Amino acid sequence: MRALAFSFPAMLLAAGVAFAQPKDTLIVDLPGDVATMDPHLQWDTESYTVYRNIFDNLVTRDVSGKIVPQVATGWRYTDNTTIVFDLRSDILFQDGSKLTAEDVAFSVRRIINPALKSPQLSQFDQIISADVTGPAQVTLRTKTPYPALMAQLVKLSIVPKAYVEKIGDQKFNQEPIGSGPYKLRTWQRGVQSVLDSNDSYWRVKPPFAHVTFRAVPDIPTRIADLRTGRADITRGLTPDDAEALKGDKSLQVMPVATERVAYMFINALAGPTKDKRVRQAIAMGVDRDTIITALQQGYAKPVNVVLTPANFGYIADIPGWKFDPVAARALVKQAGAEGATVELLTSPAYDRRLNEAIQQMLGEIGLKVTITMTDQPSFLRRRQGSPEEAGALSQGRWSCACQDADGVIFPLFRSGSIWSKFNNPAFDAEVDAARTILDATQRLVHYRRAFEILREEVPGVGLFQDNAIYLARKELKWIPTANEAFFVTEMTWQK
Amino acid sequence: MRRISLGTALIFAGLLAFIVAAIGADVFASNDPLRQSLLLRLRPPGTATATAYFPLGTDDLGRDLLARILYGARASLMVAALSVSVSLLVGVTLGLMAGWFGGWVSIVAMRAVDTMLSIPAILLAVLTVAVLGPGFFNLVLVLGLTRWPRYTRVAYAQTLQVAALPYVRAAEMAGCGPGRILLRHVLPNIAGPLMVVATSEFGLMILFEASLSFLGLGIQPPYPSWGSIMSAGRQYVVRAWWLTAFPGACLFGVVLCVNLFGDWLRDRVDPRSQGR
Amino acid sequence: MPELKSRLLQALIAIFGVLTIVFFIMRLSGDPTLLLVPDGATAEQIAALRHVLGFDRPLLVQYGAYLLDLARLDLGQSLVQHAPVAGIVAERIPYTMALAGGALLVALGVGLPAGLAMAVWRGTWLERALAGFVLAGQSLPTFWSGLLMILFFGVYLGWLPTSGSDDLASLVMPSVALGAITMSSFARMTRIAVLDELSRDYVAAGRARGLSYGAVILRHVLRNAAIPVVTIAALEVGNLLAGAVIVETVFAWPGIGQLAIQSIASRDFLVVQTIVLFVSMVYISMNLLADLAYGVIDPRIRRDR
Amino acid sequence: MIALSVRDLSLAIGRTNIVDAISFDVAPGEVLALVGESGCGKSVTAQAIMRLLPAAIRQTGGEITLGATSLSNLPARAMRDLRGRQIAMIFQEPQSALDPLATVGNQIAEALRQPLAKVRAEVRQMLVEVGISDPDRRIDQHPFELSGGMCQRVMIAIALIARPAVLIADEPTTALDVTIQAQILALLRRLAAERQTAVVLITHDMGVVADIADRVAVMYAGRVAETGPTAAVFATPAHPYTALLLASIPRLSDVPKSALAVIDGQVPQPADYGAGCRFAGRCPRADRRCVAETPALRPVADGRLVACFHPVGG
Repeated sequence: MRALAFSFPAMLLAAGVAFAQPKDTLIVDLPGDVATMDPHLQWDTESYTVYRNIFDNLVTRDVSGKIVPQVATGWRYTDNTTIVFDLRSDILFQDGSKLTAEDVAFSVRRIINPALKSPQLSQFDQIISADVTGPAQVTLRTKTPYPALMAQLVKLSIVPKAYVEKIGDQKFNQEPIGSGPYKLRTWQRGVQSVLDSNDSYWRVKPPFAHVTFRAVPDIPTRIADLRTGRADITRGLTPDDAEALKGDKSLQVMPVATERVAYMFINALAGPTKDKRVRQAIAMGVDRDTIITALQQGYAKPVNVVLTPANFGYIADIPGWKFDPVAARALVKQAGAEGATVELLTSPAYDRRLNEAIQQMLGEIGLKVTITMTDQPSFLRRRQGSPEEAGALSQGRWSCACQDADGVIFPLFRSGSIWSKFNNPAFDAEVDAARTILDATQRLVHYRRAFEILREEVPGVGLFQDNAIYLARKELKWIPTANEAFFVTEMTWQK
Repeated sequence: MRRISLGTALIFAGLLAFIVAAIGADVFASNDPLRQSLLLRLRPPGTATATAYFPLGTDDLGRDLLARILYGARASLMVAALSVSVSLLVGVTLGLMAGWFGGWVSIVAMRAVDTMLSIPAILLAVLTVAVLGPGFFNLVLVLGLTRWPRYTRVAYAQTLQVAALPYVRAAEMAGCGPGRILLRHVLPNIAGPLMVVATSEFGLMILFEASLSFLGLGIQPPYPSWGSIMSAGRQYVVRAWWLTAFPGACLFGVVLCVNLFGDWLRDRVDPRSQGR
Repeated sequence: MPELKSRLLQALIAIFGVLTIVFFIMRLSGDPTLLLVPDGATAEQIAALRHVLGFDRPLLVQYGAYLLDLARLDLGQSLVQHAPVAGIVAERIPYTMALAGGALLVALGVGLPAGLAMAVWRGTWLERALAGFVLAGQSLPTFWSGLLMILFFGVYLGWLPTSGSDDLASLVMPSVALGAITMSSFARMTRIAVLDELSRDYVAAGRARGLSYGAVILRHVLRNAAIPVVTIAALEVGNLLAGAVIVETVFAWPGIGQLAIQSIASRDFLVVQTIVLFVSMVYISMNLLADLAYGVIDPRIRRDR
Repeated sequence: MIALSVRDLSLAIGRTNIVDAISFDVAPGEVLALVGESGCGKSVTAQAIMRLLPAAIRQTGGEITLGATSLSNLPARAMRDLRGRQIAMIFQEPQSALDPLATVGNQIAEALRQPLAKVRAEVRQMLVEVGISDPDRRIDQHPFELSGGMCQRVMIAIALIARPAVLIADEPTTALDVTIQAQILALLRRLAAERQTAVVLITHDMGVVADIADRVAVMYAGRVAETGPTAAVFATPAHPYTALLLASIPRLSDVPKSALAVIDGQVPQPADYGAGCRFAGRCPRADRRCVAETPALRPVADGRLVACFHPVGG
C-alpha cells in the first residue's frame, strides 16, 4: 500500500512523509478544518487552535487563567480610556524580520478597520486608536472606560506589517507568517495543516518538530484514531465517551472545567413564559442534578447563575432555584398555563439529549414542550429575531472567551441586545455601570445586584459549568485550561 | 395465475410485517417510545427492571429501543408513502401533459426534468430543508418535490407510445377532451411501468428519509425515526451496538423487501423482462 | 452535428436552471452574517457587517451581480474562508474524483462480471446467489454500511485506517460504501443487456460457425451489450457524485460532498453554488459523453452523425 | 453415400416429447426439404443436428451421423470444431443473425478461425461467389449497410466458406421479398450442386420446396408424416396431411372456384399428444384405429415412405 501511495496524486504525499517518524510529530485530530489562517479573520475554535500556535499575542493567559505579558512586557492606564503597552524588542518573525511597535499598532488598526470585514470587529471596536508612542511602546485609546479590554486583547495576534502589506490580505491568509513557536508548512483545506517548529523561537524550544492538525468531524472516528495510534490528542469528547474510555490503558481522558456555561434561555417578552411565574416554575422544574449525573456523567459543575466560576463577576452565594416539581406544577397552574405549548428552539450545535430531557421534565410540570430544530443559521435568525419568533426556550452554551461577566450577561440579557428577550431597566443600569468602570470591587457590587434581579426574573436558568474533554495518548503530558486554549508549547512526551 | 413461490411469499411476509408493525406500533410496543428513564440509559437488549422489560435495550435517554423502532417504522412508511404520492402526482401530471400536448409543454417539462436530475438529489434535499426547516411535513414536501423527474420521464415516454395507439386516436376523434382521454385511456395503460418506478422510488424514499434523519434534517426529536436513532447511536457504536445494529438491520431488511417486490412487480408488468 | 448542437443548448439551459434554483434556494435560507459575528455582537454591528458583505441588497440585484461575475468566469470569494471559491472547491475536487474513481472501479469491477455471470449462468444457483448480493448492495444504507465497515475493518480488525485521506488504504472503505449501489445498477443493467443480446440470432449463428460460447460472448455479445450499459454508466457517475455527499460525511473524506454540507450549514453561498454547478456540469457532460461514446461503439450511429 | 443421417431422433422439454423418433438422410449435393407448419418440430430438429439446443430441450433418443462421425456422443470441443467446417447453418432473419457491430468480412473470417487480414482474399472470393457486387467495399461494411438479400448472401458465404459437407438452412427466405427469395434459392441450389454440399432446407412453404428440393420430408406434430422425392410427393401425395397442405397452395393454373382449401382445426400442442396418429383429429379419413394406434412409416410407391393407415390413393 505504501509503495502504491506514491503513484497516487501528489496531494497525498505530504502526509506520508509526516508519518515517517511519529515521535517527532504531534498529531491532533480536530473536529473541523481551519477556516482561516489569518488570525484577524475567523475566530472559531478550530482556526484559533491552529493559528494561535503560529502567532504571539500582545498578552495571554497563564495556566491559572491570569492575564500575563507575551509580546507586551507590561501595561498601565494613563487615564480611564488610555492604556500604554511596553513591548519586548527581542522577538523575530518567522521570516527573520524584527517585531516592532509598528507591527503591534498595525495589528490593532487592521482588525478594527471595517474594510477587512473581520467577524471579530465587535470584540475590538471599543478601541478607537493605536499609536506608536516610543521605540517599544504602543498606546491604545478606547471610546469609554472599558474593563474587558485586557480580556479581549488576549485574542489579538500580532502580524508582520511589512509582510502583510507586501503580499496582501488574501495571500496572507494562505501563507501566514507570525512570531510564534510554529510556522505553517502546508495547509490542505478540509484535510489538515502541518506546522514545523520555529527553532529560533524566543520563549521556549518547541517540544515537537512537527504538528499536524487533521480535520476529523466524527467523534467515533476520532476515538478510533486515538486507539489505533493515528492521532495523539483530540478534543470534543462527550461525557459518555469519556466514561467509556476511562479504562483504556493507552489513553488518558482529560476533562477541564471551562468558562462555557450551559444555560436555558427563557423568553420573558412573549408567549406563555411572559408570565414570571411560568419562568420560575421552569427554573424549579429542571432537575439539574439528574442532568449532571445521568447525561453529563458528572463532567460538569452545577451553577446557580448564568455564569461560571472561571469568569470574573461570578457570585458564588446567589441561591439557585431548588428542584421542586410539585411547587413548579402548582405555580404553572396558578399562572393558568397548564398544558400551554412551549416552543424549544434548537439546532444541531446543541446537545439533543439535554433538549429531550428538558422536554420531559417540563412535561411533568404541565408544560407541553415542542422542539423545533433548524440548522444553525435559521436557529440564529429566529433566536436573535423579535421576541415573538424567538421561541420560549432554548438551550445555550455560552463562552465569551474573555472570562468576564460582561461578555455573558450583557449580551444575553441587556435590553436591546439581539440575544436578550428581557427588559428590566434596573438590570440594564447595573450591567451598564459595570462595563464602564475599571475598579474590580465596584464592578462586583454591580454584578451581585444584576444576578439578584436575574434570579428573581428568570430570563434564563444557569445549568452547569461545561467541561471540555480531551482525549490523548498516555505518553502525552499536558494540562488543559479553562479558556480552551491549545498551546502546543505546553505539551511534552512523558518519559 | 402463477403459483407463488416461497421466495415471493417471504417478500410479501416481510412487507406485511413492516406495514403491520408500522400501523400497529402502539399495540406491539409495550413501552412508551417517548418515556425516558435517565437512570436506565444505554442498557443492553434483554434488560429487565421491576416495572419494565426492554427486549432490544434502551437508548441514550433510557427509552425503549423496540418501541422506538416500531414507531420508527411508522415514520418510514408514512414519509415514503406520502412523498411517493406527491412526486407521483407531480411527475405523472407533467409527463402526461408533456407527452400529450408536445410542443412547448414538452420542451419546458423535459428541460425542467434535466435540470432537476442534474442537481444531486441529497444536496437539493439538504438545501430545501435549510429553507423550510426540518420536520415531518417538510420532509414529505422536500422528498416529494425533488423526486418527480423520474416519473415524468417514464410517463412522457409511455404517453407518447400510447397516444399513437389507434383506440386512443379513435377516442380523440369521438370528441373526448384531453383530460378525459388522459385519465380514462392513457393513464390506465401506463400505470404498470409507473408502478414499477414508484416501487423502486419507495425503497429509495425510505433510505432518503433515514439519510436525512441521520444528518439531523428529518424527523425531529423526540419522535423516533430509524435514521435518527442511528444518528444518535452512532456516538455509541462501540458501547451500545444495539442502537445502530437493530434499526440498521430493519432499514436494510425493509428496503431489500421493497426492492425484491419491485423486481417481482416488474416481471408481472413486463413479462418480456422475466426475472430481470 | 445539429443534433449535438441542440444537445449542447439543452445542457446550457439545464445548467442555467440549476444555478438559478440553487441561488434562490440558498438566499431564501438566510445569509451567513449571524454565523460570522462572535457571540455578543450588537444589532448595529451585525447590520454593518451585512451591509459590507452586500446581503442587504435586493435579491434580484444580487442575482444579477452573481450572473455578471459568472459571465466573467469569476466564481467569487468565500465569506467564511476569505479565499477565492474556485480555489477552495478545486482543492477538494481531486479527493472526490479519487473517491468516485475508486467507487466506479468497485462498481465496474464487481458489477460487470456479476451481471455477465448472472446472464450467462441464468437459472443456476450462481445467478440466485449473485442476485441476492446485488439486491443487498442496492438496499444497504450507505451510512450504515460505512459505520459497520469502520467498526469491523478499522477498529476490530485494524486492517484499514479509520479516517484520513492520505493513502490508498484509506480510500478502500469509502469506495466500497459508495460503489455498492452503483455496483448494483451496473450488475442489473449488464444482466439485462447481456440477456437481451444472448437471445439474438447472431449468438446461435456465431456458434453455428464454430465459435465457442465464450468466444461469441467475448467477440460479439459484450460489445453489443455495452451500448445500454454505457448510458447507465454515464448517469451513474452523476449519482456517484451525489452519493459522495453521505459517504464523505461518514468517512470524513475531504471532498466536495463534505464541503457542500459544511458550506450549506455555514451559508457559504458561493461555495455551495459552485459545487452544485460543478456537479451538474459533470452530470450533463457525462450524458453528452455517453452519446458520443455510442458513436465509437456503434457504427450505425457513427454514420448518422 | 450419405452426408447426414438422422435416425429415430427424439427431443423433449422436460417429460414432454416434442420430436418423436424422426429419421431422414441427405446425400452430398442433395437438397432435402423438411417441411411443416410452425411448431411441428422442424427448427429444433435443425438445432439438435447442430447440437445447439436451448438448455430446456434434451435429446432423448436417436442418432445423428455426419459422414462417418456420430455426433450424439461427440465431446463438446470436437463438436465445436465440426461446426462451420463440416456442418453449417443459415438462419431465417439474416440481419439479426449477423452481429450488427462487426464487419461482414470479420464475421465471414470467423468461420475459417482466422483473422480477416490473413484470409482477406479468400473472403473476397467467397463474396463474389455468393453474388455480392463490389466485394472490396462490402467486406468492411456493417450489416446495417446491406440489404436483407445481401445479408443472406453473406450468411451463405459464412456457412459455405469452409466447404462444409452439410448445410442446414432454417427458413432462409422467409424474411425476404419474393423476388429476392428466388435469387437466394437459386444461389443455394447452385452452390450446393457445385460444392456437393448436402442441404437440409427447413421451410413451411411448399412453393419453396417445389423450387429447390430434391426430396421432401413432411413433418407433422413432431413426426415425419411422409417422405420421398419432391416430384412424386407433389404429384401424388400419400398422406392426407400432405394432400391438404398441397391443396392449400394457390397456383396460377387454379381457377378460383371457391375459397382455398383450408385444414380445419389446429396442430395439437406437444403436451396434448396422445396415442395414435396426431393428425387424426383433423383428418377427414381418420377412423378408430387412427386414434388408438400410431402408424409407422411404411414404404409406398416411388421410394416413398408414409405414416398413415389410410394413405390417399392407397
